[in-house]
Amino acid sequence: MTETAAIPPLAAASSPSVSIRGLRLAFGAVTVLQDLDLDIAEGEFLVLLGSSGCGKSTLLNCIAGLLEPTDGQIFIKGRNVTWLEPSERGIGMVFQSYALYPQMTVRGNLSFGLRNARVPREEIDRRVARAAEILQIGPLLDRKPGQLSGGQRQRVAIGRALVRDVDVFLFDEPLSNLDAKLRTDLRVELKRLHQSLGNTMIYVTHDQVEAMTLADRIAIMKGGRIMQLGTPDEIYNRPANRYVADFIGSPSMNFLEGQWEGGAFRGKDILLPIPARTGGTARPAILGIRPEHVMTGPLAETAPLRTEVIVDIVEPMGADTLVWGELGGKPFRIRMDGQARVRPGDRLPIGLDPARASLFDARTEERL
Amino acid sequence: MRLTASLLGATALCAATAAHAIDFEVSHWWTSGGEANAVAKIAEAWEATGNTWVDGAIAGSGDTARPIMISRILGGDPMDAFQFNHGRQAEEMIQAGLLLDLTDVAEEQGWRDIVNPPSLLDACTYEGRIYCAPINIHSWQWMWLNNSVYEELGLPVPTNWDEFVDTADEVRAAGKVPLAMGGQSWQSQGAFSVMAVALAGRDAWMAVYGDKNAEVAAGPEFARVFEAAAAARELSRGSNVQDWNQATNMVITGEAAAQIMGDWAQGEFAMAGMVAGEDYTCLPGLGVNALISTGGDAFYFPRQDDPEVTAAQKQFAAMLLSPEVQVSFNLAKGSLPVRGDVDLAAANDCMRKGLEILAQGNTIPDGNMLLTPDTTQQLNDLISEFWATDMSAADAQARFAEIIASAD
Amino acid sequence: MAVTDQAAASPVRGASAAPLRRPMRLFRNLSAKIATLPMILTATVIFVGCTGWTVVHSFTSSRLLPRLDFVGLDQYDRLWSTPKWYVAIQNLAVFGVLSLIFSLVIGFVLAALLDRKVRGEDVFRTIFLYPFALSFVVTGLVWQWLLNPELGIQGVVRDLGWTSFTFDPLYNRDLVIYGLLIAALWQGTGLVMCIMLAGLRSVDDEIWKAARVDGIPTWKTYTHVIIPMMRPVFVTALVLIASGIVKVYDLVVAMTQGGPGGASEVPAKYVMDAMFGAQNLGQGFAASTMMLLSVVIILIPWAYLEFGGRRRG
Amino acid sequence: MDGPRGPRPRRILSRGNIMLYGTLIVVAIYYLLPLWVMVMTSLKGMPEIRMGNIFAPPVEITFEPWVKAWAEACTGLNCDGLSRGFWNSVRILVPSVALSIAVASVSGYALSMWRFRGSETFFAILLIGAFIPYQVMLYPIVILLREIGLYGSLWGLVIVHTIFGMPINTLLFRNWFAAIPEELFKAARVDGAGFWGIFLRVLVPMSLPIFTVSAIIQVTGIWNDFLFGVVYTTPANYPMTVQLNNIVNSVQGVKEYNVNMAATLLTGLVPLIVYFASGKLFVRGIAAGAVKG
Repeated sequence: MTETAAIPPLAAASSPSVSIRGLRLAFGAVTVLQDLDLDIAEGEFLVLLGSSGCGKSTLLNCIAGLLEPTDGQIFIKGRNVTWLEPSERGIGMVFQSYALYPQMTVRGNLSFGLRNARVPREEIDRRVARAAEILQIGPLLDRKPGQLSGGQRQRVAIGRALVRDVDVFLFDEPLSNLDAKLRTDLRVELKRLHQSLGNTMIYVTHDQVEAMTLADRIAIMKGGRIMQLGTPDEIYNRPANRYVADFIGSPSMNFLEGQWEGGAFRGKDILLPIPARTGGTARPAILGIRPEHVMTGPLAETAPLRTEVIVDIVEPMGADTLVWGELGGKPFRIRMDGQARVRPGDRLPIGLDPARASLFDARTEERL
Repeated sequence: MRLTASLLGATALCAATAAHAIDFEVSHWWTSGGEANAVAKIAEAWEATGNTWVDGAIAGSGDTARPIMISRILGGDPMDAFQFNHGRQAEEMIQAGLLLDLTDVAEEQGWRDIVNPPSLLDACTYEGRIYCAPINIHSWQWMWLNNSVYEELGLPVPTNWDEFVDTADEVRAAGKVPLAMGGQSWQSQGAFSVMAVALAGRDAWMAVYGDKNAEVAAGPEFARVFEAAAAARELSRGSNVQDWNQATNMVITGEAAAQIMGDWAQGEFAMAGMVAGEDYTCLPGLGVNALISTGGDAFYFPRQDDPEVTAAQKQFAAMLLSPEVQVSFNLAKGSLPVRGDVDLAAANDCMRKGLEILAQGNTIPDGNMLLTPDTTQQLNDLISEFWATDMSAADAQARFAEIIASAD
Repeated sequence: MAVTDQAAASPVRGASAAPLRRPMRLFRNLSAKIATLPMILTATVIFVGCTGWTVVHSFTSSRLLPRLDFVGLDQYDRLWSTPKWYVAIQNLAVFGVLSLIFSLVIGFVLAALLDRKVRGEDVFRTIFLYPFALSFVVTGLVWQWLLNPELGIQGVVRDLGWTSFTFDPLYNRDLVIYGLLIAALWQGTGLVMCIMLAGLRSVDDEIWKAARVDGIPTWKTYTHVIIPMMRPVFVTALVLIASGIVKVYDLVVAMTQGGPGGASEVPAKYVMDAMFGAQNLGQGFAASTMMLLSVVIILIPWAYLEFGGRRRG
Repeated sequence: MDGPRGPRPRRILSRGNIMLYGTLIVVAIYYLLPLWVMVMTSLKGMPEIRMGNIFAPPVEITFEPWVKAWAEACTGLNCDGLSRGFWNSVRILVPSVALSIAVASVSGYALSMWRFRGSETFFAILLIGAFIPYQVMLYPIVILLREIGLYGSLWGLVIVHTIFGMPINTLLFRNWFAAIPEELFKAARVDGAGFWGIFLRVLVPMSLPIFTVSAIIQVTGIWNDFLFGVVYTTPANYPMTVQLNNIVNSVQGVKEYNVNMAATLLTGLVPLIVYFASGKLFVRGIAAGAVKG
């Protein structure tokens, strides 16, 4: 009993806001979350990123208390909340479909949680007014959700979490139902909100742009496991495995198959010396290079490795141009400057920088 | 003298309980015009004693009323009295001790001596105790004919079944239905039974219905009955009605010439202002065998804990057999009184015929006393199917014999 | 000790301190369990309990009153040697199949017609639906009268001069079941139509656009695209119609009382006749057990498919 | 029949339109015919009914059948027509509808949002129960009601109506609530609403259509009930249908079709009014209650 109640032993320098220990969730024979451990620091913005079905929303629901884990524990502010009701956990949650109560006014929506907690009337009014001011929804307070636009609805949904004055904000793909322009605007607002409030926020998304722009740290999930937990920079530049490397970045990373031995990667048509991060023997390996890290033009001349790509398709995108070619018998993508003039059939000289490449074990797919 | 004594007894009972007037709920299915009129006579007499009559009438014959009555009794909130065809229907409730024992009332009132025929009281008796109060005698064995139909055709009104069959073609030719028959199964079965008594004779009928003798049921006497019934079903083609009194109404209005129906049909003729012997003719035993069955209605009393209610129930039972009620009720209902010592001065032609037959002792028990409801239901199903289809007389007889063989 | 320390040390916001172990399974969702108690009691005590009571008593010789003197399978022997029972199940089969087909077809066609942006849709819909507000007794009464040979449709047509016209299903043994069907459809198709209409409305408009672009004829769009998409709607309609069919009793009693000559007997009426007419409860219970058995055989696989595998979340 | 759905310029008298409206009108006549006959017959005198065409409007309009059906027709000894049972029916109807809807809606809510081990099994039993002829359960329920001391009381009848209305109404509510976005339910939980809070403050206010459907089904069923009304109560509480049955089934000489029809219409009036008044809500409710599953 005392064991389960103890403060998590992994406590870092600053005590974590949310701690997850050995979390497992199974529906019958299907395991959705497997033995997760995660610490989220006070005031941190953590993004759970992954494709659909990876367990990210499930994890969020477990933290919220909407799903009861099969095993393991969850601590919020050092308190074991594993079997507490969602409302007792000090969390606020924002949903993809906004989940506003259609028959209540905006004011009613914002104050519902407070009324349930029997907060005094004046206090409710004060907090609603404050949230409305922060989110600039003051004029909408007496409307019904049906009369609001998508962006306004999502603000109200955020406001609903805001008024409750919680420790942790949970976001379940809050921007997915909005159109692209609005999504960008609200993203910025969310970031600003986080900066001004300083609350811990856990944010689920499948959109890597959102993840990269918002997160202090990103947890990339797959099959109920966390594949990598790190800052956006780490995730982007030092993916822990091939899955993460492939998942992050658009267009996604180029992969070349080959052999790693003696401090160099040897693939078809290429040989790239790479400083060994791990010792060990020679083994089959995969070299990953992001399209934007491929050097072209004059820069290519200076690169440690130079080769050529035959251009297949050119996709001009304004700011940059995406070139599809072939290297070592595999499709190879290169992101070039928007002004680049390339035509299909061209032989394009390129350069590769081992410092910006990632190397993975072909068998385990882990980073070498 | 005895009459006076019993009257005094009844009055004494009245006096004893009048102080505590109670709401007395009576369930019955007497809802047609003549029936309601008759039941009103009982209610009047009852309310005259200072008690209140709560009417629990449910239309739609016993099949609708029965689940209600049994549910009420099973549910422990019974009515105070309910109408049942006396016979074997209530046996089980008596066995289960759900019904009030009326033996003391019966002895005090001398029912054993006044009820005629005594078989009526036998039907109320179970292991020597009396559980119901018979109220009237109904007999099935009647054929009703509209005189004007025959007068219009210039024919004499038939005096027996054979004459009726002989003239049927002419009736049909005049666009009228010779024999009215409602669609409910009990009607065709009843008519069949009437024909059986009349055509096969008392002994054969008793052998089949009383002794459940399947050989007789398959024998030549009943073969004749089935042949006659086959003929009768042809005569009834075109009577597209369901209820018995709609069929009676066809006779009253002259749409049909005749109907085989129990004496309760008389109430309908009376309500229509027709006079027996002048406007319509009745032939007991189809004019062949002047026998009548002595079925009838009786009241049963669910056992209740409240002694006041029990007293009222006994008071009610006594009242039912009082001469006044017997006369007024039976005149309205068209049935015969259960006691032979009352004077039905107002009785009409048909009732007199019935009383005469009764006095001569030419009676047979009612089918309900001899057969279980289960067997009756099977017979109903068979005869109504026979009546509505072209089933051959021989096939029908074979199935009839089977049912009789398995009857208990 | 740890409990109180923990609770004191942490900034508890909620009313209660954190429970430190998994709550007992029985007490999870306690409110939900308490709230569903009436349903659970109905399901167990009434539907299972009373049905069990009935099944048990079907092996007894109960007559007027339920009694526990067992007679084995006697009641079933008797049941399966009674011609009326065969007529009843045969009628139910014919009536059931026909009314299922006609209800679904008519209901769907009416819904499809109304779904074509008809002017006065509300009026039509109300007209088709109103009979559902009337009981079977009333329905039976009205149609009994409309089908009365002298006063009803037949009589009227004959009065118009077509003297050989015959339409008297209620007095014809071979047609009586269709007479019942006419009335039953009149009463019940409105609801089916309503359900179908709701189903059609839930179909995405883009499906229609796609079908139009692909040049698929309207009827084919219905048969190949729309109807398969409406599976849950058909299931609901099916359950509603089927449960009505099995229980059909009032209508028969009101219209024909099983006649002419037992030609329109149905199992539910057989049960009622046995229980209350013949005062043979055991026989009635045996017949109802057979009815129940067939329902269960049909429904259990469906219920399993429908509710067994799925889970929310 | 040709031409796809959707707004498209169509000539008013196109072949398709004629067939469409023609079919609808013919079918509408089939549905209206009985009502027409009922109304017309109830306004005729008996002689006219005997002579005339049942479809023809009355030559001489009389309201006597209505008066008789309402205030004069006899049930046994009580000759006060349907009026006798009307208020009884209302007294049975109101608590029965209220309780059955309350129970069914809560059950449907729990089944769709708070599933627990076995809840689906109970529901499946309930649905199978919908197929059991209720005559079968007549006696066992009598015994049950006796044991809990409610036999013969109004509340006993209310419970019986609640029980037999439960399968279909629970199904409807369950489907309706299942169609409500789960996130709304989650949001309410995060907002601290419990089982009842979510139900009463979030779901009920947005569920008017399904409550309408359920109310209509229950009003119709309970108002039209005859069997339970007589089996589980005493004459003091007999509903209006008992009088209707008595008027319709006890023939006083001739069948008074006009009185029968007037009585029928009078009895059907309450459910009919509820129908007409509910309008589109019914279809909307049916849509959500039936389409999802």
